[in-house]
Amino acid sequence: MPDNYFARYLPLLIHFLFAGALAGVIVLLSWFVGYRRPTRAKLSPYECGMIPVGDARERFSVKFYLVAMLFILFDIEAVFLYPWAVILRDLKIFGFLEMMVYIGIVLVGLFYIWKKGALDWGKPAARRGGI
Amino acid sequence: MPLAPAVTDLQQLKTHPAIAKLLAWNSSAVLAAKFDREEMTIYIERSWLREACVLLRDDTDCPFNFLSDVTCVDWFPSEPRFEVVYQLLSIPKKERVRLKVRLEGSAPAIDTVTSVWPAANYFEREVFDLFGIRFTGHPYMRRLLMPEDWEGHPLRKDYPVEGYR
Amino acid sequence: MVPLSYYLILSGVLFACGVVGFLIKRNIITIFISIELMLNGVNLSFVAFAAQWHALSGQVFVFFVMVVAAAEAAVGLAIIIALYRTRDTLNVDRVNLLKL
Amino acid sequence: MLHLTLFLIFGAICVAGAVNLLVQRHPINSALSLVVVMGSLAGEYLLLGAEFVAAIQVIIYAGAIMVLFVFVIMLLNAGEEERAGGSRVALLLGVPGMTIGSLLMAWVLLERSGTQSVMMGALPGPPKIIGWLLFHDFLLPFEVTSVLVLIAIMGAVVLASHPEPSQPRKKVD
Amino acid sequence: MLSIETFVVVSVIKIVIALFVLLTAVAYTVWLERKVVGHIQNRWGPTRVGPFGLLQPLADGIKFIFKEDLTPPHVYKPLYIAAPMIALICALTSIAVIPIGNWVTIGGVHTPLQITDLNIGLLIILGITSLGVYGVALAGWSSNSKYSLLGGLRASAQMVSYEVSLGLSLIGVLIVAGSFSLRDIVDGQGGHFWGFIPKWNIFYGGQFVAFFIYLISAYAETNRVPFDLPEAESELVAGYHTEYSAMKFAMFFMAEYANMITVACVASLLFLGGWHGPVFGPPILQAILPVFWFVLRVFGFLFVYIWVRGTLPRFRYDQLMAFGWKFLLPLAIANLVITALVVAWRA
Amino acid sequence: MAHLTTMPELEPGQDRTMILNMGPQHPSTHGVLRVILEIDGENVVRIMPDIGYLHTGIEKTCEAKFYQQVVPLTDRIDYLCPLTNNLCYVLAVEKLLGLEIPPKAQWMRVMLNELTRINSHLVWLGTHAMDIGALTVFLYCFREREDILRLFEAVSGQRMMTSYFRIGGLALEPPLGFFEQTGKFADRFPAKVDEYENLLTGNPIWMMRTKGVAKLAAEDAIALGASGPTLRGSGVDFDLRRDMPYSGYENFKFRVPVAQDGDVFSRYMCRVRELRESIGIVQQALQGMPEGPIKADAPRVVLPDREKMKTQMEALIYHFKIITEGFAVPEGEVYQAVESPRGEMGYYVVSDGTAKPYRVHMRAACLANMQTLPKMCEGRLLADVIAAIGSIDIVLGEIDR
Repeated sequence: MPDNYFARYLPLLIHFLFAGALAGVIVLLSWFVGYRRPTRAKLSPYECGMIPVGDARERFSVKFYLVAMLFILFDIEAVFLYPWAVILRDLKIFGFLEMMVYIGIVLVGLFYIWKKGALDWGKPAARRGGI
Repeated sequence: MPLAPAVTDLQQLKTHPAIAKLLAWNSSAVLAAKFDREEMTIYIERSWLREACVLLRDDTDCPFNFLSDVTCVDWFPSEPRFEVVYQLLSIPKKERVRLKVRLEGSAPAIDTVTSVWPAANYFEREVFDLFGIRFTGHPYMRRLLMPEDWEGHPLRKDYPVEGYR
Repeated sequence: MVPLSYYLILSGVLFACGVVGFLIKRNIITIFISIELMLNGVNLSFVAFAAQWHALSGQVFVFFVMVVAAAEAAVGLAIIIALYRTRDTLNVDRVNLLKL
Repeated sequence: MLHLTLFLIFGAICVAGAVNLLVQRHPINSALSLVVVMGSLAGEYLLLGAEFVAAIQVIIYAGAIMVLFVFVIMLLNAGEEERAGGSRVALLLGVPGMTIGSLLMAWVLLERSGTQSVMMGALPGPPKIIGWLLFHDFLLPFEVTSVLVLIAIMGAVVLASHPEPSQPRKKVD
Repeated sequence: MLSIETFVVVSVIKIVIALFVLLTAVAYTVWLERKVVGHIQNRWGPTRVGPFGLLQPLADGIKFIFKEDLTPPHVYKPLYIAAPMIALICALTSIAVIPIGNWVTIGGVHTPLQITDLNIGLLIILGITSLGVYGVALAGWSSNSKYSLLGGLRASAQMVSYEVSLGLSLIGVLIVAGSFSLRDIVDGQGGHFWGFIPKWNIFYGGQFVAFFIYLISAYAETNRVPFDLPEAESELVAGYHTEYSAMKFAMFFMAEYANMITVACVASLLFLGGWHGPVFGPPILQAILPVFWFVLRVFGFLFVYIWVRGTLPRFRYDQLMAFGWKFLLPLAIANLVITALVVAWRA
Repeated sequence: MAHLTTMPELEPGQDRTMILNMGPQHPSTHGVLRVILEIDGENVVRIMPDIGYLHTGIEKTCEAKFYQQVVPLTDRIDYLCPLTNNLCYVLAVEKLLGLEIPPKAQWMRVMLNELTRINSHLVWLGTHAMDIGALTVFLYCFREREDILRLFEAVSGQRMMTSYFRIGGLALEPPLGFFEQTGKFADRFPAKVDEYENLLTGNPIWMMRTKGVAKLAAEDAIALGASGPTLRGSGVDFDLRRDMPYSGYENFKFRVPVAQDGDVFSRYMCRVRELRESIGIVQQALQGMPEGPIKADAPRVVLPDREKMKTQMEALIYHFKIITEGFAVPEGEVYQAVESPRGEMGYYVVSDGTAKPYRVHMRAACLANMQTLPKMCEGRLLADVIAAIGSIDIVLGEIDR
């Protein structure tokens, strides 16, 4: 393997391009080979054989947002943990303690959300004035 | 097993708990009764139906707490044309009784019993759908089985075989 | 060999695009997206300078910028949701009343 | 040569994405353009040797923050934006101003510092060293970010919760 | 030391082989699933096309290509077409950093059995997987149908939720191994302790709990039973790909199975000792055996996947989310804290 | 029903709610049930079943047939328990006629009825488990169902639309070896029920999905007309076989499983335990099967044997008359209810003294049971609707008729 640092990433790039090309070829192939005989029923959105009532793009529960937001915050935590994990042996117990402070504070956030009920999907939200 | 003849004399049937109860409450509500093939049928005055049902349901000795069925028979062309039939069941006493209400052929309508037994909801809608009998006070009096825009009521005896065109 | 200035120009272009988006866009979500674009432009110059001066601190800053961006996105989008719930619009021109 | 080519390719994708972000009128297109920008920026970071930063750029920015944006767009059913109404002034003054400013900056940069170049992978940023910096030299800011994250969680939850049902809900236009 | 040209050529050859093998593996994982589930359920599974139905995947592929490729008018077309491509590209790309064996020398070229060995290999996989959410979310949104949208939202919320636990479960392994490079992590698992137990992370590093968390999160990440809610056909018909047909539909399937394989590979590398196993015999066998051990582990993992599918019912959505956030996440954090404490104490 | 595009009760709410159509073309509405849901995220705000997609007008058709010609029609009503329908109808007509049925026919009827109940419960268990995501149980259940269908085929020549019960008795003598075959099935079946229960009853995911889900209080169940396991799952101990016996059920010993919680799990447990009770009844019937004729002694009503018909003039005349002009039934009306796998199945037959029924009405247990859906599902999750629909075990053929 060449010494060059970036050369290690070159195959990744090539692989990505190959995968993209493959996906494109599949879509195009299906487009050219597959036949098309559309009918009205085929083209209507699936609604169990009924004419759809109302718009599909209605608003959804805000809980989905909260989940995505929680995800971001824990993802950041995880990303901080990665470099910490690989050098923990060098950081020794001090590194352990500093990360415990960090995790502790983030866990307070989790606990807060837990208590606020954002993790309870079972209860109807809109009527209670909760989340 | 030869069939026993039907008993239709109200005086003879007085001892039946449901009839006794109804007669004690309002003798004009019970028009007639029939005991045939071990089944009791009571003909109720149309305007007293709901009260009679409440009475039978809340009876302490033999509460007819379960509405098995509501249906209708069309005696076209005789009058009164329709008989709406209620099958009641007493779960604690394991007893059945049949209530019948006779209705005239033109614009038949009767009080709903959905407030007595919510179970009547679909049964009454079905009767409305297939016989065209209106249940006044029903929360959602619409066709149940036939399409919304269907013409006529198919289980009526004068309904043409191929439907109305 | 790419001169540092190339990176800085790219970074500047991205930042400028962000500013333009911030100014011309009316949808509040797109405005937020433009802000993220600006942050990305800044990040690029951080990394480029880090490479230039052989100081990895620049890369660490990118970390912190990302955390800030994430926190900003979380809170900002929550504000957008709250706003949308009361005003039923995402157009910033319509959100001109301080009070309902 | 490879370095410059890759820089130009990634840079072109970046700029194209950024411009597309401005041109598109549906927010989801803008958001996805930004994802493209971020992806190619990760490529640029790799060129600069910042491999760890490149990875977290993808994980956090493209994989988390933009997912949140897409979610919100999906949730709010945000449609196409209306044509700009009020801020013609910004458009007329701001855009040319920005362009001129950028050109000026580019010229200065090219003239004054064009001699210094960045080697490909000049300063690899392996995660270990980054981690060492993060947990030694920048320990305080690192710990402070946790507080920031905590406050963000609380703020977002409070903001996104439904108002109490007792409060009357009014509609504006 | 290879010249850059040879390096590129070797890489391209490896990529082509890898993609071919991956897609074949995808096809035969489907076959395996149908066979195994079939036998669990008292059926035969595919038997008609070829011996033991071995040509069934091929027949399915051809059928998918010739199916009617419908693009309904109510969809948002660019994203509708892009979504399956995103899903598939993300699923196919993450295989690039996965090593399947030691270095080999073929025709004078000394090269690892891996497309590329990166310092941050594990992070690359995580990054690419996190992009996979877009495929699902956009498929649901762009289809513009209620079932799709519900399925898409469910799927993406589920994927991001379990991604957290998945990411955190790996940290224990990282602490033990001290590197992001998958090759280094595997190398660290060679040998035995107490004389006979292999030094795999699942035994040695005390990462059994982490493996458990990883297993469950992986099922959720790949939308498999008992977490297959996004496409829970009993509620949402087909979830986010309700409006898809022909090859575009197949692409979601390929992506799902490719993801399963990736997840199985990562599990083998991180927890099950990668390609370590008894190696003996002539050089050619010594080169092949590690690959064989690795593939064996991967298939073992896939078999458990299928077995679970034949056995368990499906969670309800609230239970799934509560399980992820209230049980798995605290468990993952506890695991990493304990692992870190032990490692830091010893250091 | 069909073609309803708007539901006045179910207009999209102002706030975050969405109208979702589930069915008629949906994998888990058990046929062609359409459920209109108003959902808020994953929560069901309101639910409204919409039926009629399988309406075939059987009640009307019956009015144009001779009494004996109606029997095959009844198979088609609830196609998962055709023999129960047969039984209910023939019992009603026999009551109108005042016929006495010989004991062997009665015992055969009971035995086949219980096999039908097992058959129906197996289909229910399989599809219900599949709705909740356990695919394998479905195929296991169908394996045993296949055995039962073979028994039906042996006895009647038909797997599903058996029409085996006739007014006045049975159509045919059961074939040689039939009882041994049935006995073998009855012996091995309890172990199979254990197998299903192993996969489901103790499974934590299954319990999470079913316990406390879609609750129905006893008083609500009674008020809404629920019957069968839906009623007994809510703690009401009522079974027509025991409490108002018909067709000789009083000769059999069996327990009526009752569960108190009124949730999906209770209904599941009721039915699974019914499987075991039913196989017990089958075994009792096999052991005590009386000898004797299988048809009532009523030459005007019951078709004569083939042999008699070919050898005796009188029998041939009766045969000819029954086939061509049917038999007159005395005036009157009868409501006969039996305990079908789904609850109280009732046939209301009105006779005007001719050879054709004046009116036949079927009381569909599912129609009433389905009315409990809103009570069970409102305020709960989308996935619970599926569990609830599965747990009341609806057959659209019976609901729509």
